[in-house]
Amino acid sequence: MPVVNMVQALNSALREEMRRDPRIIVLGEDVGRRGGVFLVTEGLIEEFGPERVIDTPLTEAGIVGVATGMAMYGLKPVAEIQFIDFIYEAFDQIVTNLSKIRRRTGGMYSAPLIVRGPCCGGVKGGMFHSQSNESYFIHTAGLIVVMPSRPYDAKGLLKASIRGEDPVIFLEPKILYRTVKEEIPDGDYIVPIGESRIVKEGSDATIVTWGAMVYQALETSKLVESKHGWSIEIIDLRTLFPYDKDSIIESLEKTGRLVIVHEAPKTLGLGAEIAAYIAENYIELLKAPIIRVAGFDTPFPLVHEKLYMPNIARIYMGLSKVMSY
Amino acid sequence: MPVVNMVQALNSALREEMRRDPRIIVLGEDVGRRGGVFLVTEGLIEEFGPERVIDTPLTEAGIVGVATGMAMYGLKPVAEIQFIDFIYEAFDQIVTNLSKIRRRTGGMYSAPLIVRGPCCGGVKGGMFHSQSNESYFIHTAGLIVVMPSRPYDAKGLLKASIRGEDPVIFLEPKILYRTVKEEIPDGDYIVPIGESRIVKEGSDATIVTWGAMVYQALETSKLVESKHGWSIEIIDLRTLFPYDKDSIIESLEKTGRLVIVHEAPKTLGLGAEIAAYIAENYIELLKAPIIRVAGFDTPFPLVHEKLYMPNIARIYMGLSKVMSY
Amino acid sequence: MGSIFKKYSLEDLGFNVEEALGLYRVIDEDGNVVGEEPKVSGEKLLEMYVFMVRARILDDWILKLQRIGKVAIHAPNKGQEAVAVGAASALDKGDWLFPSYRELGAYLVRGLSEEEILDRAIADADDPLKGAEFAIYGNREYNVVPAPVPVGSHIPLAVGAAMAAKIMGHKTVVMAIFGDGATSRGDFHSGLNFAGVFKAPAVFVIQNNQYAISLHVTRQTAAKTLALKGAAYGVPGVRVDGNDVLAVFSVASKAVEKARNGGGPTLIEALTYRVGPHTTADDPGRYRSQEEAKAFEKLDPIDRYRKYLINRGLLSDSEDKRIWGEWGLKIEDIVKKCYNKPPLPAEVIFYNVYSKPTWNLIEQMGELRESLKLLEELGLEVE
Amino acid sequence: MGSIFKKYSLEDLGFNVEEALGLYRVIDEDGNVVGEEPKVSGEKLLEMYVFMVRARILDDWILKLQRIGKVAIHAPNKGQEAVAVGAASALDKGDWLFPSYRELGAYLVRGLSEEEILDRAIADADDPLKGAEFAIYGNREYNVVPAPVPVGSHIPLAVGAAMAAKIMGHKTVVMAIFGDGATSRGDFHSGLNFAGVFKAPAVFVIQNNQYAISLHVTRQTAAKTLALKGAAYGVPGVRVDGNDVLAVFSVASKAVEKARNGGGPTLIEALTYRVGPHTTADDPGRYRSQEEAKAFEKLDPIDRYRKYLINRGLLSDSEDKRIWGEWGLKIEDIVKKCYNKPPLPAEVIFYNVYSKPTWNLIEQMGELRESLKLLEELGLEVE
Ligand SMILES: Cc1ncc(C[n+]2csc(CCOP(=O)(O)OP(=O)(O)O)c2C)c(N)n1
Ligand SMILES: Cc1ncc(C[n+]2csc(CCOP(=O)(O)OP(=O)(O)O)c2C)c(N)n1
Ligand SMILES: [Mg+2]
Ligand SMILES: [Mg+2]
Repeated sequence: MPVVNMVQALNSALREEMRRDPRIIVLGEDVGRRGGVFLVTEGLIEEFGPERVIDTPLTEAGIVGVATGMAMYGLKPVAEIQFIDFIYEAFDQIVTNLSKIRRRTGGMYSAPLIVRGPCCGGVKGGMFHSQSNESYFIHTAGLIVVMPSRPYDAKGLLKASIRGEDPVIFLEPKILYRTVKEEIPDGDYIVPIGESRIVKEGSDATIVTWGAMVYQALETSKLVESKHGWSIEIIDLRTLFPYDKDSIIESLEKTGRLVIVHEAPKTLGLGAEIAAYIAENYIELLKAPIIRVAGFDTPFPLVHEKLYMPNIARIYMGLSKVMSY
Repeated sequence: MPVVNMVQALNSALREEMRRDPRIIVLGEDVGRRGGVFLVTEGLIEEFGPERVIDTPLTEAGIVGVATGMAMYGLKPVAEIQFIDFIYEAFDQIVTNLSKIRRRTGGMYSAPLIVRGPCCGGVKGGMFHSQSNESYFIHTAGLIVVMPSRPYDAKGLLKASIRGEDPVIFLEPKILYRTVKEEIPDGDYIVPIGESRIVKEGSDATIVTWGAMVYQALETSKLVESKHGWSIEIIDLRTLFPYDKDSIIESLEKTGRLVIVHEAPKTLGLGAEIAAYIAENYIELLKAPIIRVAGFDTPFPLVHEKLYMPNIARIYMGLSKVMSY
Repeated sequence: MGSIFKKYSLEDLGFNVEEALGLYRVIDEDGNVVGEEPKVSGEKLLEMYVFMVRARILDDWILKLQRIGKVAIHAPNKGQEAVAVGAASALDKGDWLFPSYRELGAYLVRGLSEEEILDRAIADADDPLKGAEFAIYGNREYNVVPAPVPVGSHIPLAVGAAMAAKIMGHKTVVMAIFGDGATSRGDFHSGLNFAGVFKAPAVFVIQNNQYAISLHVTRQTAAKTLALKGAAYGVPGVRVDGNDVLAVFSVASKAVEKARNGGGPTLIEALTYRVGPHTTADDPGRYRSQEEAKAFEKLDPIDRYRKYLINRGLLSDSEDKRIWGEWGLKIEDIVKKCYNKPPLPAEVIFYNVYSKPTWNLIEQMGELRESLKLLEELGLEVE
Repeated sequence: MGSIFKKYSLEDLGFNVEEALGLYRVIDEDGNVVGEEPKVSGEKLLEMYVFMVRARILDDWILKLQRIGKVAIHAPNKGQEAVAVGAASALDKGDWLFPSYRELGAYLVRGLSEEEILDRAIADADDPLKGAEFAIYGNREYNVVPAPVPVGSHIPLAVGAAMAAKIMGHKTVVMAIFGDGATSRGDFHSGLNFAGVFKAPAVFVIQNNQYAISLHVTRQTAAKTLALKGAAYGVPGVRVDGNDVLAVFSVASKAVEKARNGGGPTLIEALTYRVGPHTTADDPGRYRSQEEAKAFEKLDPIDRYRKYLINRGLLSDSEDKRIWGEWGLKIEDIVKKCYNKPPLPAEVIFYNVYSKPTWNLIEQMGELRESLKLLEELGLEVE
């Protein structure tokens, strides 16, 4: 089994799927000879040609709108948004067409395509190369939202997304593109949409998180384990919508304490929904308040991003609150 | 004091403010001689002329983007989006410029303008004339979000918005435009941003709501009062961001039971944030789970909209859950 | 010394500016031939007439149904039938149409029946779109894609479909119809630009009825003509008299043929006039004069085409009466039938959101059912 | 019978197609005069040269600082100085500039100092934008509005500012500069359209360096020239040699004057070439040939302008050396000064989100402070 990083894992997912099914095409800004600015599509144009690997003009609305039309006609496009922070021009296409095409045509048409792009902070990308904007998509009925945290999941989830029948917003934490490497199976496998992963078992408190924050959570769990002997369970959601509520409930049945950690701004970040869901349906499981450790409610800053994003200190503070309640 | 409906209240707010300050202008589709499709801007072009009441081409991105530039230069635009469901083309302008202009220019520039438009359901408007999309704006740092439920507040909040220093998304439940009439002061007054209103005092459970749902909550409270003797307190948030958390906490200190009612889809509706905030900071006040009664997580339907939106039965169910816990 | 940068002149443009500025016509207001007639059978010519008549009658009925509250809203088609029928008649069966909301004639040409259009307008139990949205028509069986209400948002979809057809090696041509107002939206810009760059087999028809609700087209854009907008995308623009069904049909047919043969997209501006209100919720008296509307009402495309057909001996007065009478009765019967159909069930709210309902939707369906039961128990009605 | 619909011909266009297709030049690659020289003093002519030199030196320094990790990212300006300097030099002090991210020369012309530009590049304690964003420059004092990173999103802002100036009765002209890639975005479409309809006193300068990262402009659009896109908006387009600072200055000056006198907007396409990579994160070897880049490198706008100035006797070799030498030293000193400035405090995260911090921000500032204390207690560093 080869050791790969996330870029390579995504690239091999695309390549294998494109070999499997000629309807799968890739489009976006600079995805051709440039291979995408992070090289996720590297080498694809050489293998599949410019009809299936399409360098588009500079308009995200055009990319998503045109890809939606392609999917309605019968192709299976994987559209790249160069940085997910640039997706807003496409928001009308996403809300009006992509997410609603099945419903608004009475099921006659669907547009099961993938919109993927690098997200989240940690690379000193500043305000418009660092955003975690999953909430906008989770709040929009009709969309699946996915965010892998490791190469294995990246490949398996992208394949599952491509083979699914619904539109998927596929968010890739760019800081993990080359920093995490692991062995993954060479050939075909799938990580099912909607299933979380227990990163680490524990019995005192549950951290629900996703993306690069999985690693911050892990690091913090080691700190508090050594410092206080607290045993922390960590759940990597992987699919942000529909999220795997059962795994959270199961864990809470054990721990009774919940900390949700995400990079997105706190107010109406997905943490809000999870907390509300638990407070609505499983409040009796709780031994403590539900704590959210999240990006602050500000534009993403160029300077001090590691203080803006949840870090070991802030997650520690969150865990302390639920453990000391 | 004249008896007016919400359209008249908004119209008089605009007229009075435009008389007061020549920097205030109005722009949008059909806001001129047509007076807007709901007549909120009726008569303004006759009084203030086409330089201050501007019929724009059909592009919401243009309306918001241009208005933002106007505000940066020194005007005070009130931009109308014909139906708030059409705002998505402007989403890049809202997220990238309007909400961030102050931060991203280090405070050198600001764009304190109002983007207003009819929202929400109840008039058989179907998928694209009925949306309650406040979550997208509440999750976007830098914006104020307002939704009045009666003529008095509509006028006072619009004036406060116009006189404020931050951009405001001003959402007007179109079903209330002509259905609610009341006496309001003829001249100048303000309803401050960020302050909720106690619609009805009560001691057993608190309903937090806004917009047209205030009336559904009221009706339901009467039903349960007569049927079960439950005493329901109803809070109309009025400002959705920053929402008046203190009034909610104060009420919960009394009732210990919280039901949040809104038209927006449940998942990541503002109800999620309020529930999460309480579950994070005031869980000890709760005698029961926090129940959300909300629009379903589907596109807004043309048929059966009164079943899609919270109605007396569904609010009753929510109250029963908190009262019987 | 010459520059490394190329200079161009009008000849290099690859774009016939005259066509974008001029006005293509085949018959004048009196039905006299003033341009080249399309080479099609008399049958086809008559068929187009009947489609226009059917569209007019149906439009009238939907208006009536709206007035009595049976239909939520309607965007009248009157006076614009030539654009819809002329353009759609240029397509083959396998081609795709992305219409807007004001083209009853085009839906009929493509094969949609009056009955399904009425089912849609009423959103009754047989509504093919399951009560999703009002005043929007389409059917996959006839490759007519229901439009999104946000004006112009379907343009990139049409371009995407056309590009897909090309990539998949199909000979399909895709046509999009939209209004003058839609040309201001970003979607027009991105759609036309993709079409130009990728030589998509697409035909764009601007139904320039001179108004976007209250805004006259001269305030919509300072461009001399809308066809000229093609120049911004390397897409040839052609301006045509939109009340002349033969002109529209001819220009559209050429564009379709060109697209089918790999010649790339065409932008057609069809000049017409919205004789009625924008929708049944509008009051044009607020923003335009009676006289203006009157002047254009005289240009009725059906009258004009009738004169031509009679001149050519393809139609007689009595035959004409028969057509109106027969279709009048037929459609009245269909209206009566649809009027009494039952409503859609409440569960349609949850239809087609995803390929399979997600867990939150299943929970919420439960809530809906419980609420229906409770309403019954309480003896309350909310609808 | 004639039609009620007007026909137009080229003469009615109100738009000089030749200008949009041609190539305005004043000096050729060897500095010879091939067009009409602008009527300005020798001093002004020399000043423009110095601005180009300063921009080049500063660009080099920022590149170096980026390589050693002191600057997050940089978009090289090399070879494009004539567009920025020529265009900005056409503005008056009270005019507004909405630049993009690749116009160091324009910022300098407007009055920004090298020091504040470096403070910005480094985001040090004196950064006027308080660490908000990288590689973006501006200062209200000089009416230079910091650009949004999403390409082209500033175009409607510029149009709005121009419309506001007109409404308020000011004589301000607003200029927006953006790349060839930006012309594909919806914001170009809406901005230009508003400008055309409302005759905004705006000047649009497309810095057509032929690439949007890896995409050549011929794949960005099928339009023959970008200037031609003005036709879609009734905005006259002028195509100019962007490596000829006098040509850019002349065309921009005329456009500014026209706008100031109520003549409405102009779209200027300035042809140039991005000699370096897109940004310091790019590798152009992946998508274009060495030869192509080499050919264009020879067209260096500074060399070309130097030849002209020497020809005209406005500059000597020794004077030229002095300029480079002096500015080289000056800027080096400023770099050293900025290099050692302290960083911004952590609280800047919360600056300027609202006019006054909302309650959630106040809570979160508390969380930040607590976390800083905890980090110290734990002896941990996260940055
Ligand atoms: C994006 C968007 N903004 C606003 C509206 C409201 N609206 C509906 S139709 C219309 C005018 C459309 O004009 P045009 O494109 O010329 O088509 P016509 O109605 O004349 O056929 C407007 C503004 C809309 N549907 N979509
Ligand atoms: C909306 C948006 N999409 C994508 C990007 C990423 N990006 C940064 S610069 C660039 C190319 C811009 O090309 P052009 O407008 O020609 O300007 P140039 O860089 O050549 O000066 C792209 C795609 C962006 N900044 N904004
Ligand atoms: Mg129209
Ligand atoms: Mg460029």
